[in-house]
Amino acid sequence: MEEIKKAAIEKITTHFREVTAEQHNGNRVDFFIGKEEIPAILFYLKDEMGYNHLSHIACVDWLEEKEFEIVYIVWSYTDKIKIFVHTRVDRENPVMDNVDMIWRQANTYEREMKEMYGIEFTGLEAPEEFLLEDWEGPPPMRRDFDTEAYAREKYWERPGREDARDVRETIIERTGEELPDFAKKYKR
Amino acid sequence: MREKATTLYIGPQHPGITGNMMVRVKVEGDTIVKATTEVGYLHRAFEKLIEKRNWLQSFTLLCRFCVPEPDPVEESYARAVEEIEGREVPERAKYIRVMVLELARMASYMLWYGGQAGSLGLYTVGQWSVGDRNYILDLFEELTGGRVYHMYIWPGGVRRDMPEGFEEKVLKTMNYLEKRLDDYDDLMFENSIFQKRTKGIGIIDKAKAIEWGVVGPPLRGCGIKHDVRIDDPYEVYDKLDFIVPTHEGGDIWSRAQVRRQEIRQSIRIIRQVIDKMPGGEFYNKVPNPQKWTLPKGDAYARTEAVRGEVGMYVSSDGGTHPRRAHFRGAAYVHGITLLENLLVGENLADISAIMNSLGTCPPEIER
Amino acid sequence: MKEILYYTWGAIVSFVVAFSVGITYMGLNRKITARVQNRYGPPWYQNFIDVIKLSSKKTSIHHGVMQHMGPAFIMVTSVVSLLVIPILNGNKFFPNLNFQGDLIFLLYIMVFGPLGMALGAGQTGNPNSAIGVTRGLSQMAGFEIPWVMALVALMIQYKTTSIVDLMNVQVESGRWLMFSSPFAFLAAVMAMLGMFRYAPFDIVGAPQELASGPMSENGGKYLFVMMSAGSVFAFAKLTLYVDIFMGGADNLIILVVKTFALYLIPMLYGITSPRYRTEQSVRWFWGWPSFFGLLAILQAALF
Amino acid sequence: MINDKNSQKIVDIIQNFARQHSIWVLAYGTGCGAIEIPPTMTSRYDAERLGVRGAATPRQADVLLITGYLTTKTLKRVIRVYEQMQDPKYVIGFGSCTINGGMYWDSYNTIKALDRYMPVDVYINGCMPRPESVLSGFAKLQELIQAGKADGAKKYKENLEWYRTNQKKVIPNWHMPEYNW
Repeated sequence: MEEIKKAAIEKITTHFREVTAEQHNGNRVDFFIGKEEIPAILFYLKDEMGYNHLSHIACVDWLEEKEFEIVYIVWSYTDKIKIFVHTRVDRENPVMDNVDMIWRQANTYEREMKEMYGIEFTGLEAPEEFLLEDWEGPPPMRRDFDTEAYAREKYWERPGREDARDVRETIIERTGEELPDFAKKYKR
Repeated sequence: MREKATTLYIGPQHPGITGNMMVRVKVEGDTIVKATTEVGYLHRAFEKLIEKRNWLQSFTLLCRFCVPEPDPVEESYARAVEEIEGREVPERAKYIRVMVLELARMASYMLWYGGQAGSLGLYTVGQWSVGDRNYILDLFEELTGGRVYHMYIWPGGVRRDMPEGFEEKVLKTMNYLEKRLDDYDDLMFENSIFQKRTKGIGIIDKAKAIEWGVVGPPLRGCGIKHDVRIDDPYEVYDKLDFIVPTHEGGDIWSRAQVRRQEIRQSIRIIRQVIDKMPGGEFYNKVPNPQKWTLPKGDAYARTEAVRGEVGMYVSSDGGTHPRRAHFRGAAYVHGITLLENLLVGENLADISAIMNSLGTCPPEIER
Repeated sequence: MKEILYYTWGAIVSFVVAFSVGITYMGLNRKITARVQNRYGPPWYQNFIDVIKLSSKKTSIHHGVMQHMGPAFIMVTSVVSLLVIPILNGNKFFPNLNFQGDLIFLLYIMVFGPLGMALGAGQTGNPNSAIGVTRGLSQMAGFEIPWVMALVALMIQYKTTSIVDLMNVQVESGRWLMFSSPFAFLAAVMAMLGMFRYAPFDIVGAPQELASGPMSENGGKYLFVMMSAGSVFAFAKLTLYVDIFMGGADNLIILVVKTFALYLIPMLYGITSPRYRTEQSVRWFWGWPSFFGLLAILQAALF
Repeated sequence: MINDKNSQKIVDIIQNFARQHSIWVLAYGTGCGAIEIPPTMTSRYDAERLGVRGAATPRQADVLLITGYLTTKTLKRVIRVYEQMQDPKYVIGFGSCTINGGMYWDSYNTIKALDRYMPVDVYINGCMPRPESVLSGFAKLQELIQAGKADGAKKYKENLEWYRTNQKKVIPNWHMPEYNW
């Protein structure tokens, strides 16, 4: 396991210059790389090193650092190692390279990121809408979008749940029963 | 001469669809020439809401990700959190987790029996298996307090210890179900019409399967032996003795065969787990959840569910709330890019059967 | 004048009998299916309640004249074929409109309903209806062949085209036709599986594929008419089989017993079968059933 | 004679009895509650005893079972489906999230109270409601039908303006046929 991880790190660091590697416990290796190199490194991982299963693409919004972090997780069925490829995109002008020619299923992830974070993927061919329909607000998964305020403004809310009480207290108030001893322990 | 193409909307209100989604198909005669999936009818913004909940509160939302089998999602999230924090899980909890996961797998396969047989018009098997599924749900109810949503697996172990005499009840149910499974086989797999309807339909190309991101029973139905439980073993799966069944062909029939054998392997695993169940603690207690913070970092944990690999990417910024929890369901790939590919060239009558054989579960696509 | 009144009265009575027996059979079907599926099931009179409810529903969809005509065509088919088919031996209580050649007439009139339905379903504009109708007509092309072959075999063998004559043959010889021409019976029973449209031949209204096929746009009163027509037609078909192959019936109880025994065949086969695809279904009917039909014709011609 | 008040009463009794004991539920799993529908329909709970049965298309259905939260995208389809159904029709709100939003109280994509957008005859609470509660919900609906109090569709017709305003508030791009029956 350790040798495979070392070999993978060495291969990547010799092939790509602007990359930092990080070892983790277990079967996990992390690489941090600039966003321009993403298609190249993914192609390399898939075609040269046999990491042919795209496990996941995740996006994290680092609002304070004004950046999006995009994580590609690939898995090799032969090496049994998962490789995380991290990259950062500017939050103000998020443009990424489209990778759905490497893995077709990346198309779905990219559609979702485009809708939820507003990240533009160059040359992405997909319908405009994925999960939302006629959405008018800002991309909803951005951290500066306040879902609670939006929901309160858009949807009518049934009164009665403002104080967020324990349901037992409501029942007791209504029926006049005693709170059982074991329940008092958990009283809010 | 080409026939005129008609556009058909399968769903969202359609008895043949596996949940609330839509497949827009263009048909020429009875043959599909183009299929497009449209999802989003179930988007509840779970991942946004999890950012607003603390680490433990998220579990109420997690189990709603995929309704037929909620436990692998909890398991993935719990393991990701444990990996970030470096929290140890007691040995007994690991065994209980495996038991719960396998019970959930069985419950979900029983539902799949109903879906697969029902999609071909064989309602009797569905009625039997969904009725018998109640026995597994009874076990869950006794163990966790909930029939469908359990919120049982959480960081540091499981929420409660097993009740008195629970092992015997599990074994009794397993014995009963093992007998019933033969009945389903007689009616479903031995049936010549069922074979005619499933063999050679919805074939996944073996050479392309891994590249397309096929996982779980559909992948094993192509004859490729990959399972997260043996490739990337979690909990105590490396200490248990079980077979990962495969079947050549890549059609609905081979996927059904894989599932048929896997449910028997689940029974075998549960028996071993109960046999080997160690004593001791079941929960490594977490601090006050309102103040519980995790170190900065991220983790990705994968679990083998009935539909295939489900994973959870969790990112922490060192606070009391998750920075980001992103779920990867098997249907995310199966239900969109793979399904659109598979349906082309198939008969209109087979849409429902193909969807069921892939285990398309819209809530896990949309979350 | 008296005779006309007598015939009218007979027609009404046979319709009422056919309606109630047919609906009861459908209810029993649901009950038996439920018991096979480990359930308690609805009461046997559930379908009566369903029919009353459907008739009490308001209907305010309008897709055009043909949509109204579709269910009417089916009802006409059912009633006319019921009137042609003698219900009891010797026409004692149910005088019906029998004439020489009514077998040939029946062959045509039984196709009339699905064709009318096709026109009606076409006008609703629902693609599911259109596809369902196409499937229904293709399937009909399948099962009509063994069915016609079986009837032709009987016509050749006994040199008659009248149902009453065939019944009389059985009464006189004391031997049911299902024993004296077994291949014709086999072909006809296999064709009956298709006529009843239970699994594996329920491809017309397959819910998982086409919602409910030709009936997709028809709810409430349309469905009421269709359900009633369906049950009357079911009874008419069963009676026809009993008349031709099982020696008819001397009274209603024997008729009910015989028809129910026949009805069990498609029902039990349906409970344990998945559904064929259209082309598989047609191929099935052109296989063994047609072969038996051919044998029946050979038997009739040679012996 | 048929317009006589008493005979109308008898007809009403028969019709209400039939409507009460023959409930066709539209097969539309709008949310996660759909997972408890198969157990309700199969052995042990067997809702068919009560005359509850699935219907494939809205034209044939009597009851629209809203199984859980509704996203705005589904709400549009549900309204369309509801308006396609024929009178008399009933709506059952299933699960806590149809009553007050449940655990999705701060979600940007789900509505919080179903009865603002559609007339609801019976609510079943719980997340998720057990099959027993579903059956008791059907029993309650039967009671209401028998008493002639399940008049959601009538309410909808009378207050169409109000419902439309609410619906259009959450569905921005409204292009649907007029409701005229």
